[in-house]
Amino acid sequence: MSVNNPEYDFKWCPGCGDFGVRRALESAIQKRHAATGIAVANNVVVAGIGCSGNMVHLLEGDQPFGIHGVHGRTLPIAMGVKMANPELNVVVVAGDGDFLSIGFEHIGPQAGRNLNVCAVVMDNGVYGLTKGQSSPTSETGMITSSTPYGKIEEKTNPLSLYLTLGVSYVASAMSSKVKSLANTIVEAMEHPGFSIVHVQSPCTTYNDTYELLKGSVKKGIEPLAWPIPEGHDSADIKAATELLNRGGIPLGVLYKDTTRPDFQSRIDAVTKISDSKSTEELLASFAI
Amino acid sequence: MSVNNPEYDFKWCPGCGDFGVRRALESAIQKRHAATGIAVANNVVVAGIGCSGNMVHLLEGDQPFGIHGVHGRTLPIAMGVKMANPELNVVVVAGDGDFLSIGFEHIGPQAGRNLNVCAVVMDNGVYGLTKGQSSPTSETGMITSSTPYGKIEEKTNPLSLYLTLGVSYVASAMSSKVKSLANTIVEAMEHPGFSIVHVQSPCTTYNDTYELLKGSVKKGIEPLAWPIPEGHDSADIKAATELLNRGGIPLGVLYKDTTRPDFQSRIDAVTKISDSKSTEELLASFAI
Amino acid sequence: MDKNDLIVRFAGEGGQGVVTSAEGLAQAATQTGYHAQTFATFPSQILGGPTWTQTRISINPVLSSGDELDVLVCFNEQAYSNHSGSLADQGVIVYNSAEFELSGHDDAIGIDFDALAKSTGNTRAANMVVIGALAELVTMKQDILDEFVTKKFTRGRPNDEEIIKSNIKAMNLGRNEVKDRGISIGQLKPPQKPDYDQVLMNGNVAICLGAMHAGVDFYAGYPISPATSILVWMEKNLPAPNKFVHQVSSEIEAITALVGAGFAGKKAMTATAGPGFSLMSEGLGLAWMAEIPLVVVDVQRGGPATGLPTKTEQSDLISTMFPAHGDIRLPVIAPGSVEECFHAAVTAVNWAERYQGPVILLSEMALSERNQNMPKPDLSKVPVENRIVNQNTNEYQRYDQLDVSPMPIPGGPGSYVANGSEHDGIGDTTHLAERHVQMTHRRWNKIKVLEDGDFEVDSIDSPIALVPWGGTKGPTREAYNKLIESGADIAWLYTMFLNPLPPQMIENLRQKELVLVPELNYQGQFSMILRSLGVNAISITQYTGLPFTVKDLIGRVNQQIESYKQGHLKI
Amino acid sequence: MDKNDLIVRFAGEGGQGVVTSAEGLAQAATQTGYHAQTFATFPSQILGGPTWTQTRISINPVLSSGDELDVLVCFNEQAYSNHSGSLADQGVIVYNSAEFELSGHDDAIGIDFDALAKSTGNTRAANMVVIGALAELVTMKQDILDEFVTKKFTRGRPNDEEIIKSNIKAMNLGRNEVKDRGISIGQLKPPQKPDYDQVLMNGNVAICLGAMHAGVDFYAGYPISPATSILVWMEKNLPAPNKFVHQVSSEIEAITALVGAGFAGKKAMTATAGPGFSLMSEGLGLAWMAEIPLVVVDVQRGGPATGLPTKTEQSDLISTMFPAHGDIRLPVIAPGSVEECFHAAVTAVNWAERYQGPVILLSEMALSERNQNMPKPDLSKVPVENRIVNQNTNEYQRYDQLDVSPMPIPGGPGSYVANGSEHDGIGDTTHLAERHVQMTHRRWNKIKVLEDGDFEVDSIDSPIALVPWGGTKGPTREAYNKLIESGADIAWLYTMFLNPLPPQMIENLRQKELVLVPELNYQGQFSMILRSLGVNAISITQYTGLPFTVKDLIGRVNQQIESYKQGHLKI
Ligand SMILES: Cc1ncc(C[n+]2csc(CCOP(=O)(O)OP(=O)(O)O)c2C)c(N)n1
Ligand SMILES: Cc1ncc(C[n+]2csc(CCOP(=O)(O)OP(=O)(O)O)c2C)c(N)n1
Ligand code: SF4
Ligand code: SF4
Ligand SMILES: [Mg+2]
Ligand SMILES: [Mg+2]
Repeated sequence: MSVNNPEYDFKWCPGCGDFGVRRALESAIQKRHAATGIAVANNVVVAGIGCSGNMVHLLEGDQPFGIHGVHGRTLPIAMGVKMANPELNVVVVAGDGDFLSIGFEHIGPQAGRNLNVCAVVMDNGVYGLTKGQSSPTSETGMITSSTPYGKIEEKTNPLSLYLTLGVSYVASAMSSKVKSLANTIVEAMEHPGFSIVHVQSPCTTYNDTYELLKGSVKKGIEPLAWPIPEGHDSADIKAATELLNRGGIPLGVLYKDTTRPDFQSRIDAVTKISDSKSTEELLASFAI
Repeated sequence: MSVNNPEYDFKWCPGCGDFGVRRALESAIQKRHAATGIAVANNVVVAGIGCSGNMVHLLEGDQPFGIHGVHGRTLPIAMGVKMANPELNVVVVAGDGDFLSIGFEHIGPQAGRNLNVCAVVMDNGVYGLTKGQSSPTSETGMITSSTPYGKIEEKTNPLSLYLTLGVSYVASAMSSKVKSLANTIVEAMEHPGFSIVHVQSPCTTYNDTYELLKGSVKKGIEPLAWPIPEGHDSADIKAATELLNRGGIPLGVLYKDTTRPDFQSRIDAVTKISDSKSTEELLASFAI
Repeated sequence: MDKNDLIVRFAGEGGQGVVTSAEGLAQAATQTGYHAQTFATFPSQILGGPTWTQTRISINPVLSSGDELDVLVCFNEQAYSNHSGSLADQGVIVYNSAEFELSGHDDAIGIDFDALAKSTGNTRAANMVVIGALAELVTMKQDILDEFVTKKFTRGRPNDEEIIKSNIKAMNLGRNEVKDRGISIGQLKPPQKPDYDQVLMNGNVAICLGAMHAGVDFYAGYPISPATSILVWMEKNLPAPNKFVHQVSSEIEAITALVGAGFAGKKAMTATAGPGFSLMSEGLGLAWMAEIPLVVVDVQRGGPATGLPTKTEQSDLISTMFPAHGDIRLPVIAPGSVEECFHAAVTAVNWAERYQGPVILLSEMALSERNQNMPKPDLSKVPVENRIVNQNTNEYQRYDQLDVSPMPIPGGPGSYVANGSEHDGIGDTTHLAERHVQMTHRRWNKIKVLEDGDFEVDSIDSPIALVPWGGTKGPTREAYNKLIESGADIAWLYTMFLNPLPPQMIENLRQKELVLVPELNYQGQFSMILRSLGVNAISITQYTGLPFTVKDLIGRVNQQIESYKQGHLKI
Repeated sequence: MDKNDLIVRFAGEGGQGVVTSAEGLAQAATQTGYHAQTFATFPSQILGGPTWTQTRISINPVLSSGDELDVLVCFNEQAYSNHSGSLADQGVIVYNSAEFELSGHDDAIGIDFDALAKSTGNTRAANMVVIGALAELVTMKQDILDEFVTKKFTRGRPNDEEIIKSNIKAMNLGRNEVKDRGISIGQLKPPQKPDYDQVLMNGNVAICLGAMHAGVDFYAGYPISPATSILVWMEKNLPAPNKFVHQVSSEIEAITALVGAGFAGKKAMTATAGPGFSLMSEGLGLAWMAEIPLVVVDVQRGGPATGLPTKTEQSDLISTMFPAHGDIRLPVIAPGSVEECFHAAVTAVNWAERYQGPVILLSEMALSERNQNMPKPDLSKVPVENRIVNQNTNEYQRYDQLDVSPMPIPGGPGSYVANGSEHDGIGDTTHLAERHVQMTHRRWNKIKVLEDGDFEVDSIDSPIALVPWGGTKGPTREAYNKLIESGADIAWLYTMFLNPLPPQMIENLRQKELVLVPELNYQGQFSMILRSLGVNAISITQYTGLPFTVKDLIGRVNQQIESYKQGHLKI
């Protein structure tokens, strides 16, 4: 909404990876609208706090609903929205700090419930908005303002975590490949359960990894990112794990399980067998 | 301390698994004392909130220090204690709810740091102290007071989570096998890094799983628990993962990695290369 | 001697039937036309452990559980040694003679509860033996008790009649034991049967029923004493199409899920106690800032920190009213009886919808487990409110007005960003000074629509007022009645609407020379708030984990008034 | 015309040298003997974005950044349109003529900062061009500036001399541009060089230095504006043997790690802002209950919720003093200047050690980024306290006394359980009424050892007092001085010790007819607390995200006094 809004004064830095994610998300929402005819106002974007979360204010065109909450709590907020109204398409946008540091505790429970929302995680390996501290996905040894002598912890591997936690759709993507990212987001939104699209979205100001990810023939740098081969069976969790063991950043859909019921179906199953008494009846049971 | 303390009025129910864990922990602390001569007061027991956490008040004999904090925060409290004084032996005692539900977020960061504390998790698949609600390790479908129509989420698999999160020592145990549990705890305490001893400690009041775990020839129940074969290479994470894929509850040391530096070593490495200026020098750098 | 009420304490081990006997007496009494109230305490261990429950029945509405015991029912010897000190001078002991023998005690009646029950062929009728004995002690007629038993056990099963018979028999066996000893403590005046329907329930159930009536259709919670029973009740009774209830993994997950649900159009609620409430701090600040309706029930227990999970206290007032950083002051409703618990829950949901923001329902341990009779609410007469929903087009400025404005619901028109950062009309983040000023005014204006709470007044012209809050209302009112009877000149003001306080009540209070606030905390939290509002308030505090006794209150009120009159009381 | 001070605002885009120029001027001024203060605001985007910094230099200690500008330095055109309205009547504009042209403005001096710097062979000397121009505008002598440049760039490197020369040249080029235009705004009085050493730093650095001096040896934190620079500074400077500093994964991890460290004998500290503070609620309650020394710095920003991360506010007072459920009221120290930031940090750590519990250091955005000169503290004269450590045997009852008692340290004698549930002497959980009463008294007694804070007083006999707190001290004192000059009869009382307040100060305040409290929040949080203590206090509030201007304050104080005298002011 920001383009015509002089009051909104945040801007991504030139070259920031989040620009690409924005275009992909806009396009995914449009595609969904075009394919299903469902109004854009039926989408809810749940944003984390970070450069990445500011996405919710920067989407152009027809506006979805948005909720810009507190740091690290996108998933439970999204659960509230989705379980309030299962008709809504709920998309989380968050950074690696928001999602994997302060918000880490919320991934497991949603995976266990198979909450039908799609989380787009913008991983830049750094805290952008607070100006360059280390994040769970910063490389060990990385010098940042908060690790002047190098980061000492081991780096988190988000993709293998998602798999172990039981996330039922796990994709890995690059912010610069807008088209393919858009398609992945569409697929993830359609997935009947909890989906995470983990995007490499470099921070040009504090952790510019474009060259590392894409490689450089000139400088003799092998690209870190590599496409998942066509033949990969995304229903096979072992195959997915093995892809991860190869190192680097595999790009594509790692894992997809459509056999597990989503949260709403689980809730519906309870509703079916539960005693549904009216307040009046319940009250009457305390009559003397 | 409770035996001679009329003011302390909590008691475990008859048959509660936590009795066995207590005996094992007492014995482990004594063994360590006997082997090293280090005073019992050099041990700190960091307790969660739950029937299990009440352990800290129920240990008999020579008393270690204890800290009985708030629900779910044993690990960061333990980090504070250990990093304050690396000489201390720090043991966490917590329940499955405390450690894996509200406290889940704290496991990953400590694994990434390889904090040198030993966590003894008493898993009874239920919230005991609050009288029988479902926990992350309750079986799907289980009827509890908070899941009158059956628990709908998938069950957490703590052991595979510990492995993926990078915990450097992972053991699985039974509260009724006191001797072997004591030995495991001693080994875990000696492990130079983050160790978790995950104990099946049945709640006889709300979730009595003794028979399921041990089996019953009479009733034709196959035991869920099975010993890890002698030949298992605990340095091999793949082998550990494969053990878990066999189902049931493997008992023994699943995984042990002594190659990674512990947190204190990582901190020491920074101390070595850092500018260590006195306050006076630092102050002087702002002189005008 | 004719008695207005009967105060009985049942004491023993968890599991011995302490609670069922106490609640049975309350049920029997209510059904026969008496008023009743129980007060329960809990052992800290799971199985067994010393416990007691007190039942008071009366021809008048019961305001407190009563200071001195007419009868102490001991299920074991420890109960005798722990509780005999609370017996009134004329008090009588009834004890389980299968457990121990009490010699050298004139007014002690040993009965083998279980053996007598067994002799009727109904081993579960031990509590009826006890009730029969108690009835005989106060010469209560058996026919009304027969009626109670008949009603209670007419459940349309083949063996109903048999069970009714054995229970009545058990009662009579109990009576006989007392008759044989020739002991009586006077005649309990016969009750006036009310001409309206009654219900008997505890405070937590009343909250659940109120919430359901008000339309709560989203509940997420995490177990914690003494709020767990609300989660458990909701899990059992709320599930239905388009209604959601779920035990989540922490209080942080609960409060933020509520924010999402309230945003998306639901009436969302959770219940917790102090430690869980403290974890909701950040989420509540978000709900206030982003203007999301939701209700948090805090059933107070002893604090701070993990504190005293099984004891009662009123020490969360300041932290629930000011739960988070920044300028924030949440609406707080603190019921003073089980009946008020029901209405407080309805109003809390209504308020949340009306002003579009978070509302606190501040209950307490002593209310949560207290069974109390009350007129059965006529639900058709208890109004339910719904938020104003935006019907405007997409250009709608959700936050622009200086007052409550229609709320867009996702899926409907008026898409905006519900934002926890300072924002403009459509919810985009902004740092402009004028906007922060405007939005601050908007947030504080909105609460004014809640200034319609009612309050009780008596003897309004007196310069000194007694102003309790929450569960302290009952014992304070009982003390007040006695003070007035003895000729004291004191005003009574009471409301369950602690924020915003009814403006007229503040006006009244400001005119008092002295306002005495009995409350169960150390700091005197409500009087601090009243003083900050310009009221000459001072607290009468207690922090033992137990409710006030009426006797103590009378003494301390008199003492405070005395020192005030002598100029010793410094506010 | 002789001037006492010079107020300059530098405005432009982030990255154009706005901050370095402003801080350069402050440094130069301080070194030449003036007093200086800067005030910075931040763009909300990471790179670029409109920003400005203001520097005020004076022959007297600088109390506020100043209302009206003597000079506005515009680095781009937008800066001109945004800020020219703040110029004093006689104010002058200096602008970057490489960026835009300002026509039709008599008192505007266009200079190509970068081109002139480049012509000296030192492209980094653009800020010296600006400072030179400013010096000329107020006829500041060049020799003192030469001295400043020489001192600043004498760093023992081979090219020192060259750099010194180019910088001095750049200054003179700036001077010449002003001379050529013949514009002056009067002569700035020559400074009195102090006979003591001085330092110039911002509030966050002062807190770090104070904490280090006090012996903080455990720091865990999570980034958040405007407290991040404390984490960054500590990460750089604290590491040393037996000292621990680490960025953790959340504020919950930070506060609970502090609890563990404080328990184990460390002086533990963290720094955060409102949203992080709200997450520390439960952990702070634990520290209070288990009696663990630790310090939490809250650098306030605009609230509630995520609020206004780059704006200043004083709206966390109530929530930091009463951060959690239960009876709790934490010690709070709120410094009013950079110098006080240093001393507040030392005292916060000392207090935590002395009473063995959590202490809040309440700073604010406006202090955190403000550079201010101050006498260099003589560390040998700033006392450092350490907790009393238990030396007793194992039988020691850690919690039994009704006062602060020696604390056992793990590894040493006196093992006990530090317990967040109510507990007995050795820390075992208990529910006994008498223990809860005893321990409550113990906890509240302990704070009394902190009642030694000092406070400032002026014109103590006046019935009306002006009582600011925190960063509002400076502008209020400036306003006060002017009010007194103009003959007003007003008392001044000020302390940075907000809880416990110095008892004598409360006494004094209680005797006032009217206490006016300027503060940057909506509710008037400090005056609420004062009223709860029996003081007739009322607030003068502002909630724009900006500090008070002196002019506004004078107007509003006069207005309040006027309406009070006319009987219109209701407290
Ligand atoms: C409770 C809380 N703690 C800290 C912050 C400060 N904060 C804002 S954004 C952020 C981290 C941003 O990193 P990330 O999530 O990776 O997003 P990015 O800016 O890199 O896109 C932090 C720590 C906050 N707003 N709330
Ligand atoms: C913040 C907070 N939430 C909830 C509680 C209530 N509570 C106490 S123990 C407990 C769960 C206990 O389960 P578990 O950790 O499995 O331990 P167990 O009793 O089964 O050994 C809960 C929810 C609390 N004390 N604090
Ligand atoms: S700081 Fe990094 S993540 Fe943030 S906007 Fe700039 S480039 Fe993007
Ligand atoms: S409730 Fe369960 S876990 Fe708790 S003491 Fe009893 S048996 Fe043990
Ligand atoms: Mg990031
Ligand atoms: Mg458990």
